[in-house]
Amino acid sequence: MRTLLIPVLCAVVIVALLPLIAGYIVLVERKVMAHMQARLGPMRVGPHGLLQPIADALKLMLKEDVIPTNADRLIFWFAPVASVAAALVAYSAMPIGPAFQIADLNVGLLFIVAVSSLGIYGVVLGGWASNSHYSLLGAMRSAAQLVSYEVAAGLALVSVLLLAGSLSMKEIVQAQLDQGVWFVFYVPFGFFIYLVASIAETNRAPFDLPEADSEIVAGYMTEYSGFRWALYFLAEYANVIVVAGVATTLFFGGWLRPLTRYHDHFPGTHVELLDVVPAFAMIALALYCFRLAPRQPLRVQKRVMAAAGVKCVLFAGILFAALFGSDAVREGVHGAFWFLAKVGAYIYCFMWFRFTFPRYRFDQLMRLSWQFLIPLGLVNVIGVAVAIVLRERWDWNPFFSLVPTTIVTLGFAAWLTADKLELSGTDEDIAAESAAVLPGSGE
Amino acid sequence: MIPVSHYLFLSLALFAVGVVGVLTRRNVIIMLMSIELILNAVNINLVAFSRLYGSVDGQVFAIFVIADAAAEAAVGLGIILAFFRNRKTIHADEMDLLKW
Amino acid sequence: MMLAKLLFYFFALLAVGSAVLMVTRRNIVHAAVFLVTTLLATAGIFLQLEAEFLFVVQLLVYAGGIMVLFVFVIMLVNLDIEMRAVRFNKQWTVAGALAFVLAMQVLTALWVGRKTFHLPAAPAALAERNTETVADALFSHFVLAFEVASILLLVAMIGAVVMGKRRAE
Amino acid sequence: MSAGNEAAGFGTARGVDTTVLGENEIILNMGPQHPSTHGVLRIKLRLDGERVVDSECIIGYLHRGVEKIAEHRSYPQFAPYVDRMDYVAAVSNGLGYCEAVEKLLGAEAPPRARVVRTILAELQRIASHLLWLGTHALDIGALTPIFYSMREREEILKIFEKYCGARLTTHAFRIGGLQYETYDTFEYDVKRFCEALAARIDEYETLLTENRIWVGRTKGVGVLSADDAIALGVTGPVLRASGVQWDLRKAQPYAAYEQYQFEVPTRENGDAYDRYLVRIAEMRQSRLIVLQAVEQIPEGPIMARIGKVLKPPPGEVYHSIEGPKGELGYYIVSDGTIQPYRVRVRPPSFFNLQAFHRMARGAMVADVVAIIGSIDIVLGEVDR
Repeated sequence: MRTLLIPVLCAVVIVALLPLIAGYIVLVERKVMAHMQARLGPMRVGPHGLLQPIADALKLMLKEDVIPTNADRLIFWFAPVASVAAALVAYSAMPIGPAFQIADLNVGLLFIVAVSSLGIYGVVLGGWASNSHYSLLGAMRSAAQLVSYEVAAGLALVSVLLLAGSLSMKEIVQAQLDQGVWFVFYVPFGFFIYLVASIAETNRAPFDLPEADSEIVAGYMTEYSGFRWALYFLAEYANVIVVAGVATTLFFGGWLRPLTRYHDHFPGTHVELLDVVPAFAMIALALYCFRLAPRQPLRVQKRVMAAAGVKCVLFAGILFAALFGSDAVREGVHGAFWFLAKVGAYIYCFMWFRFTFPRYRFDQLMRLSWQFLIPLGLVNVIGVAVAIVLRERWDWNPFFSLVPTTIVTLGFAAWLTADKLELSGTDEDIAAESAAVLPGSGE
Repeated sequence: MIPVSHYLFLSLALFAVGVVGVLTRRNVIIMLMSIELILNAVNINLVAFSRLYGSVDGQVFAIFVIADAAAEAAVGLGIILAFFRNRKTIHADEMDLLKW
Repeated sequence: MMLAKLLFYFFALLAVGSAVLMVTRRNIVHAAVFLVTTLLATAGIFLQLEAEFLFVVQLLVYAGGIMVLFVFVIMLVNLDIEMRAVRFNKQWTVAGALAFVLAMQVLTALWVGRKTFHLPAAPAALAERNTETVADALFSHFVLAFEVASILLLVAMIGAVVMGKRRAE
Repeated sequence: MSAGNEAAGFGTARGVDTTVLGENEIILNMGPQHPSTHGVLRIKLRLDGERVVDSECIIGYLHRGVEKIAEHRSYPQFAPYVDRMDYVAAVSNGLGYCEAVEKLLGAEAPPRARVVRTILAELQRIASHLLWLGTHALDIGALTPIFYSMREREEILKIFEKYCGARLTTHAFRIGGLQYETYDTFEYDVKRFCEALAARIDEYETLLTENRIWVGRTKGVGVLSADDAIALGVTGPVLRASGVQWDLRKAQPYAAYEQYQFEVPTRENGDAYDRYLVRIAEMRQSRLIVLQAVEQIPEGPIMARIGKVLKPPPGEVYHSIEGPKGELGYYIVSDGTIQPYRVRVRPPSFFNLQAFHRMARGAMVADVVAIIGSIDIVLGEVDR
């Protein structure tokens, strides 16, 4: 039973913290969006809106629970739960730092992909159970979209698997440590495909067709309100974190520090120069909070802001103290920091895309996946395979073999975009296209 | 340790339920789903025996079964869709075009 | 070991229970949900048998792929008809008898051979590197079957597209 | 009332047939409560999967009987009501009404008033197009342009506020000229705004014009041929995007437009993308007009001598101006009393909306949203 203790603890921590983290990601998203759009965003609840997620969560929990007439009550109840469950289970194989992982499955990556693909049931069944045309359209769109982009994402993952030679998340990170380079530099196209596909799989703009608010109101969530809606929302953000975590692990070295192989000790200690960066970043953040605190209009807000600063100091202290702990402690704490920092950067990109791009149309979305990403992914996988053979048989330097691969893939991508990806195809094209992928929408 | 026979009993139960489903339901989609259930029961057997004999051959077979199930589902559902378009029904006993 | 046993019986009960529910539900969507539950429970049993790769394939292909297709098609066909229709056809008794006979046969066979079924602990290598061993078998001994399976899938794909496509009006 | 189907020669007089549905067909009721029907438009869509088989616009949810109200108000009393039709372009509405009544009276506003009217009307056109740009982009899923365009629109509204005290329903003009003299820094404010605007329009174009997704979503969507556009009575940017060079500011100059150099931008394809480009080009042209006008505002009186009580001679008059959305016409019948006998408004949105049925045929649900956005309707004007 001792062996079960740590995984169970990890699971409890994740399940307990995730809603809070999701809430604060929403806050960050709103703030980032606001600043990109020349406005302020939430400012009222807490200093700079810092307590907004808590207020929102309370509001959502207290809202009336509406079930539409003629809805399928059982499935209407079950669907959001399925969504959240799928999203949460995916965390069980996610290594947040070398020490913090619930289970190191040797099929970890496939497990995450498989489980997060189950989240589609929540969407499809929810859309169907609502007994509303908007919901049904959203559900249909979602089903077709997720299935299509899973293929593209899978091909992107294969290119990394070839390089790492393992499906275990930990071993993939280890492979990047051993080979001394993050895989994003080896297979930039694999990363590109995964980036696009992961946006599509999490239903985020510009691929947010299943919940396109200006077209089908809110898609599969149209009839949901209150806590059930919050569950969908939680599932969406949990999924965003999952794909960000997968991308981080596969392409950005997981918990590894940038310049992992570069050692630069302080004289007389084993503390490395670069390892001090996280602590100082936290202290800088704390100073920023302290500077803002006196300017808050209310005393409560001043205190919350100061508390945020104190929290940052605390984190800085932990990060700093960990430097002098044992290797396991240091790697655990700093690994978690770097992992979360990379995940945050990835999510920031998601937000950035969301505020910048208009939304694809359904047939364009399908065409992008089937006619661009999937062929590109295939070429990429073949190229990486050839490069690996070159490396293993004739001892080529990986960069020598992978750079031509990337150039070939780039050429292929250029050819695809030039000839095939005319997004505004003729009507017949579009009709044939959608008839092939979506039986409900052809001529 | 759980004896293999328990896996076989489980497999048997699923298989029997699947057979009953195929034979008794009128809805073609549910019949198809029952067939999936039967294939699944077979998979449990294969994996249990694979474990019993310490070889992965059974698991490989199970993978083939799953591939076959995928093919079957795709074609079967295609037929059902085409049939539904023409006849507006998905009931097996109303599929009597050739019976006359 | 207690835990393993508990898990097995839990998954087995879940699988059989939801299979029965699947066959008896009037609403096809409910039936599909119960089938998904059965498939997930089966996946759990695979995991419990230390067939990790198969466990993931079951999740990914069966639950995440095939059943999504089912649900998708169910939504395309009209459900209202089914809600009012008679659920079972007239072969209920025949089918029951047949299934019973079948079950009895298999039970007898099991009873006869009950002594031989003792599950040994899986060889360490098999459990450790399940994916690799499966892959080795798949791409060496079974490579022909593998290729045949891929052609089968290709044919099925083409067939499904042809079938699903509407005739040009 | 089905605006879409009763257009001369197109479609049929029936609405969407909801009784016999093909396989996989559904009836989707879009609106009147829908995020992107720009108010309370209701569209009944007959969908085959995601493809539109038939459509019907159902209007009237914002009907306030504006034309009927006119029959019980004196001429000056009715003027504020017209601001509430196209509420995002109130200045243009007021201009049309004032000029129509002036025509009926046989009076003419003094030159200074006409130049100021031109400036404000063109600013209003820019404001209206800015609002359109933001909402259209929002409909297509671009979240950000609306905040940028609102920022610029705010500048214009501030100029209006400083001029007449109101931002939206301005009631800026009076029959016979202007009520208010321009404020002290009027020229400076307008000039500063126009100088900043050029770079701002470039900014929107950077975000959208060559954006692959934007082009994909608007090019070839909602195509309306020139012949169809003319037959359906479509005017304004929608007409010009179809390749017809028709602009009342050139064709029948009013206010002070004949004094200024400007071009009438047109495009050939008549799709949503061309409408976007036409409106962007129009904003640039409007800016040029404003810059020219503000350079030399003539001195002089701002009101013509028309007397305190307006009693136009019996008769009728039709006067139309080029509003931001197209031809905005007023048909006024006078029976010689202080109240009009009948006022009929020709709102551009109403006629442009007729073309929806034509544009939406064979489109997808997402295109419907893009098409509605590209027509640029204001329901206050459609329903009156």
